[in-house]
Amino acid sequence: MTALLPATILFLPLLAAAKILLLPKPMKGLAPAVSVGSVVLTLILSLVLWAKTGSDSTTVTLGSWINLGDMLQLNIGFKINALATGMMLVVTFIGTLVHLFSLAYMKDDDGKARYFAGLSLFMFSMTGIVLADNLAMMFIFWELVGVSSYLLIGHWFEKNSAAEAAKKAFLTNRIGDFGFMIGILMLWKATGSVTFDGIESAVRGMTVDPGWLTAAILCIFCGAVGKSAQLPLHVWLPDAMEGPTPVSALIHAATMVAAGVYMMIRVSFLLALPDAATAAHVIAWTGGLTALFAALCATQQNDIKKILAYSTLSQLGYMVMAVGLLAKEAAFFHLFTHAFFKALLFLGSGAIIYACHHEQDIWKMGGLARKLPRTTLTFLIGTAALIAVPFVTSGWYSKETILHAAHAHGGLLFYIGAGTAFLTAFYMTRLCVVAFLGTPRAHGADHAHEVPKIMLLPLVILAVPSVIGGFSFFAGRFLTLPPADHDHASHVPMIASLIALASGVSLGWLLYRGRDRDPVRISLLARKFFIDELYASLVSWGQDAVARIIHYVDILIIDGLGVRGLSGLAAVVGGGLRRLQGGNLQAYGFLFGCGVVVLLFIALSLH
Amino acid sequence: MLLFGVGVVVNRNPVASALCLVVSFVGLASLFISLDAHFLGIIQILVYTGAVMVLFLFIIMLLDLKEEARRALNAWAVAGGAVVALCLVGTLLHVLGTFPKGEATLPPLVVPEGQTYEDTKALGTLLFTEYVFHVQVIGLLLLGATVGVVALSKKEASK
Amino acid sequence: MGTLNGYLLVSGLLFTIGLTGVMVRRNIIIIFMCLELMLSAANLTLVAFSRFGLVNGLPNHHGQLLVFFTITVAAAEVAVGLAIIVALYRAKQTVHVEDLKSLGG
Amino acid sequence: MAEIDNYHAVLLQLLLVIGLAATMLGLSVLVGRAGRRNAIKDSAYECGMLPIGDSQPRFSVKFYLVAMLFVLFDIEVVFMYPWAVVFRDLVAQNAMVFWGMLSFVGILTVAYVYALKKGALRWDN
Amino acid sequence: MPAYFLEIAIVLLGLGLLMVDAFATTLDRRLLGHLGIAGVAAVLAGLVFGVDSSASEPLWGFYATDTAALFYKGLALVCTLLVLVLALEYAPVLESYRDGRPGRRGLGEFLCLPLFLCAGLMWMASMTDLLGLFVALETVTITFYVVVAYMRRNLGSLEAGVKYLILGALSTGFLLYGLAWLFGLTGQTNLAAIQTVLVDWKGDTTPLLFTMALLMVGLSFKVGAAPFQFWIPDVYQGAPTPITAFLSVGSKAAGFIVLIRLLEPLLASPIRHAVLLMLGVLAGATLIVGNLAAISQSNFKRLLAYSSIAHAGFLLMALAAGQPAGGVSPNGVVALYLGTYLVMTMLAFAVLVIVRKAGGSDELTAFNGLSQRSPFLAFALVLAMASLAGVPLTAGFFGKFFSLVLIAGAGQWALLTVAVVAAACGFYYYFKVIRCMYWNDPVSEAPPLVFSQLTRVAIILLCVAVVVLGVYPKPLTCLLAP
Repeated sequence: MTALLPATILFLPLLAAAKILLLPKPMKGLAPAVSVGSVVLTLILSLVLWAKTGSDSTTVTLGSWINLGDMLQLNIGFKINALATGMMLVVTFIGTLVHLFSLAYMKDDDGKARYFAGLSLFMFSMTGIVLADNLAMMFIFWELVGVSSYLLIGHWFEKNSAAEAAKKAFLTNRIGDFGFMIGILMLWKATGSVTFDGIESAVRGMTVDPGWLTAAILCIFCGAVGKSAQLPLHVWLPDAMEGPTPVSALIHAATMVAAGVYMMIRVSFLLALPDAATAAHVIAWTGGLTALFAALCATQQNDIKKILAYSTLSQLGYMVMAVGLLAKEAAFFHLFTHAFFKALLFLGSGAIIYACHHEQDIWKMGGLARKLPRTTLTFLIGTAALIAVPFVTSGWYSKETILHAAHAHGGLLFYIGAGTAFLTAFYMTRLCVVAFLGTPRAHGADHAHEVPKIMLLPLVILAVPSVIGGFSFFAGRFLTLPPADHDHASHVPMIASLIALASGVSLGWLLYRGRDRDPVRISLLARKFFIDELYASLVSWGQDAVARIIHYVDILIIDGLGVRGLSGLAAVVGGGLRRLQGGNLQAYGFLFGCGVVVLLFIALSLH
Repeated sequence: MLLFGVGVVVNRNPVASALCLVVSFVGLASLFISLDAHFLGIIQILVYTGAVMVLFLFIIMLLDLKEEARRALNAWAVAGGAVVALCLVGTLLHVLGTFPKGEATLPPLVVPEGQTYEDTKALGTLLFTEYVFHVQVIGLLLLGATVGVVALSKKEASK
Repeated sequence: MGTLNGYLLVSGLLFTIGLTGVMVRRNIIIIFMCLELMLSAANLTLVAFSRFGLVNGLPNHHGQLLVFFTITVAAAEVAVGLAIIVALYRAKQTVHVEDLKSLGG
Repeated sequence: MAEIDNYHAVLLQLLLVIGLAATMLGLSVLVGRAGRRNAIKDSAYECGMLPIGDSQPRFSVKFYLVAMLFVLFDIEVVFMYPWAVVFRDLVAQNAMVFWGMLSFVGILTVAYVYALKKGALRWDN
Repeated sequence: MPAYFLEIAIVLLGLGLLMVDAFATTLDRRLLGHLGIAGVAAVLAGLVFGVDSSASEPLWGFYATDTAALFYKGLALVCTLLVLVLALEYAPVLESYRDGRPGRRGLGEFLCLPLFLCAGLMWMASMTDLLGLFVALETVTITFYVVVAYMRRNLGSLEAGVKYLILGALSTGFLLYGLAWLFGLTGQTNLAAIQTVLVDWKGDTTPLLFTMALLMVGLSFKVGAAPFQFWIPDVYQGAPTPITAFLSVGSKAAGFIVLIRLLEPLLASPIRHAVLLMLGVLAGATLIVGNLAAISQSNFKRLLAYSSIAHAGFLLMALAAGQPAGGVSPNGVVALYLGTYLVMTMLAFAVLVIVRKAGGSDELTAFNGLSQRSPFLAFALVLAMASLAGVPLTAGFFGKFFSLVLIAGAGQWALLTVAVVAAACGFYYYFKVIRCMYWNDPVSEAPPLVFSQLTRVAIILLCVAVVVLGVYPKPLTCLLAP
């Protein structure tokens, strides 16, 4: 296979973005068409790529990229295997639907061209992450998705909260990316390569110092923590919901946030090394704790998008946990199904918000089942998949595989997973009961009407894989399913999740049926464990501390030296450079002369 | 000549400084001529004394610059300048001391039989064969300077 | 005085005198004159070297041409420089370096 | 015969000029010693009006503008001396002498035309 | 097409525009700028596609057409192109500091002079004899005196002009004195011939060292290296902003090509180690001065001036390494560095011109809340600042990275330490600008930022270049090979 096909897939969206940006003002109306056209084409090409690849794993190169002599020779290359093609399909499929949905959702927006350019840029960078055959290239696209996500979150930058959220997302991600970069450099140092294949063959062939390896893996994992919003860098994702809802669906639910998981799966051969057991443990626990923590937070949110955002965090936690448990197939399986139903839920919520005249508070909705029957139906399908209704939904199958892995691994993680499943069932029931049942509690919900067909279409389309996505006849075509180990499989996970589901749903139903106000108030959860506040005070404390240190240094140097009678010296140290540059030409001339003398003396002393 | 050079620096009256510089340049020209660079000597006088220094004097007189006489010299600057100057002279002497070729006395010119040494001709030949390109660059330099002088000085008609 | 070092010494001293003037004087026009003195001193060095380094018994004309170019360049520099100085004088009524304080810090 | 002979007249004149200038300067210092200025002498006599502001009128631009342009075009002429000396001998073997000077003068003509059009050489106004 | 046609074309273009300016009294001067831009772009295309560098001129021993020469010619052309774009954008400010009828305030000359500067810079890139180097260098310097002082009703501009004039002439004096000694010691004016003489230099090296120091003084001034950097902040601040941009990129690049060409024979001589050590000292001093003094600046132009000093430090450091390391050569790194430096500095100056035009100030406070006034410009400036700071994935990263690689390869650990600390300081003061734009609120009733479509295209292209060169440095890394 040549590199032509993947290169086309990669650069098509970039071309679209460039084209949109370069469109003259009066033709900006064409922007959506260009963008949608490119994404549809990319989807078709991805299907072709998937069909051609099958179960092969190849690496193709487009050309030389960086050539630093002996230090580093790097190509623009694509590593194409079932994992990559499967991910490509997810990205382009959901991307296409989100583009379609956006056509209606952003119809009246002034910055439409900018929005679609951002979407195309995102598609380009995400494709890059998926196809890249080396960490350096992946890192670049990693940064680019960060930029496009920043641009899209801050799309309504006139709104202060949107601008702040964009900034927060950007900065938080930089922290993770910094770790990622260090990790790449450490791996490069250890193995002399940054391509996946190169690193793999290198670690197979030699032993890397265990401490170094663990540190490198954890640094790389930092990148995933930032991008997939794991504890403790999760704070940006809920705020990122300030962006347009289709963006939340595409970027902050289905694809980009999953990039962290995808990247960890790409390098999972490292985790499988015996020396990396500690790192794997840390990763699994990070995922598990995030899952539990986010689910807890979700139970007390009132903003429909925030609930879904925390649910996304929680599901990502599952995936990361699976990666840490060396169950990469399970992780990717869940990524695959989650993408569909979470996109469905987000687009559904978008439709609801649109219908309710941009109302996001679930307590101001109510009775929507009668007003928007079709939307409600699709949303319920998504909910069913998320809470893993047994046998008929995709979420059931994928979550089962993760719980199996956790159970097989033993220990506390399994219980954390099961508890999270219970919480998931509970908060989703709460959401549905409050929003869809009862009577409209606000003007917006009262005048809600069914959304236009172009918005409904993606919902209906997404509902299909949300249901069948987990069946092996479907999923098995696109990805490697976890080995079904029926003989030894314990029934414990299944029973546990059934109990969790039943108890969660019934508890939610009992608590919230017919309520107008939230009967439970746990401010710890509603305020998300005060982590935002903690960070805010940490940052300001840090600034204070730096200021104080500088202050003490000032005192130490200026006063300390002054006391010792060296104030003249201190003055020279402090203001010297500035004083020299006083603007006096004569002084400059004099200093020039001094410089000449110094230079001459140095030169002649080198004799 | 050196004395007049010093005169440029120490004279408080700009006109006197400029006149010292004129004399200094004339002395320089005579040194050129003593080194058999007749053409350069003449050019030195024509351009420097004839044009450049006239311009200087012209400007000095137009601007009526006698102000510095009323201002005290900066003692620090003088002292510092003197130190730097001494250091430079010391360095120079040291360098010249290590330069054995410098002890050579003026070697006689070897002019082929039946010809005279005409340096203008030799320079002209070189200038318009090997260095004709450089002449164009100088031309551009003069053009830039002309444009600059006009643009910086000419008051545009404000009608 | 007849030796190469003699000429070099004279030119070096002249150069230093010019430099000292630049450092010590505060009238921009005089500073500018001192700069011309420095350029001329460098010219003397060139002429001396070209006369003492004979090529086929004749002075090295390449060096003399550099002097020629330098003289022309210096004259152009004077014209432009005085234009700037006069423009400054017309705007600020001063040619003293310590009055130039609007930039710095 | 050394070429210096061509310049004898110039040198002689130069010496004369310098001598004359030096004599006059020296004489003026010697003779004028009695009339040295001081602050009291410089001030207005008795009830005369105290001078206000600069005694010199604001000078006009055109004087020094022309002077500067003169310097620049003077340099151009300097290039013509050696050219005139060697032109006849060289042009036969190397036409570059001709074209080089032509383009040099061409560039300078542009400068001249520019200055002319900008009115830098006009005395009225 | 031989390479010297390019300069001829540029000169003819400049002459033509000057004549148009002189004769067409009613023409809108902006048209001149557009013609100039088109012409320079055409010449640039000629350089990229049409130059036959193998067409050598046997008579011309002084005119090099090697890769380096062509690269620096291209740099000068790109720089001129952008300066003309900026000059058009800056025209209202310029005209407010000149007198005369509107439209007749010297804008025409201001658009022609960069072309002459460009020709001079291109010649500097090719000259390999002392006379040629000196003449081309002076053409550029004298023309720069004019354009720096161009706003003659602005005291800052005049003052900058005078300072540049005096200090520039001073450095010219030293350079010429050094050239005189170089000529005297070798009896040659052609650099290649000088090199052959110096390679078997037998006698005492003291005069050679003396010569080297004098040359270093003159050239340090041109490239803005400490301790001869004093003119830079003042002149940058006072000069018209497009000219500041030209100085900081074009003039510096030309200074470096001259430095490289003059150093080549000296590096082949017995005083090689002294030359390298001297470069190292200069680089260290420059890095320290540039970065430390920048920290307390509150004027954006002065900040960029110190940044330019700091970058000169990194460039000198690359040269001070003296030998290739890790497959990259010092001269190649300097070329690459200057190429990326052009892009990011021009980007910063482009934003500055627009902000200056709207707000009437170069202070950092004029950038307060730029993210709200114009997210586009704020984003562009973030890219520029990140790149100047040397953040990975921006154009500025590779230059710094390779300089450090070189100096580490040469084993000069002291200099390496200074450079790393300096780079860290750099992060701080570049970040200060970003903080102004994103965290501070704009001044109330801040005037709207208007700029032409041409400038917008230029800024977009520069942004793209910053990112693309940061990600895909191939177009420039081909220069690196030793």
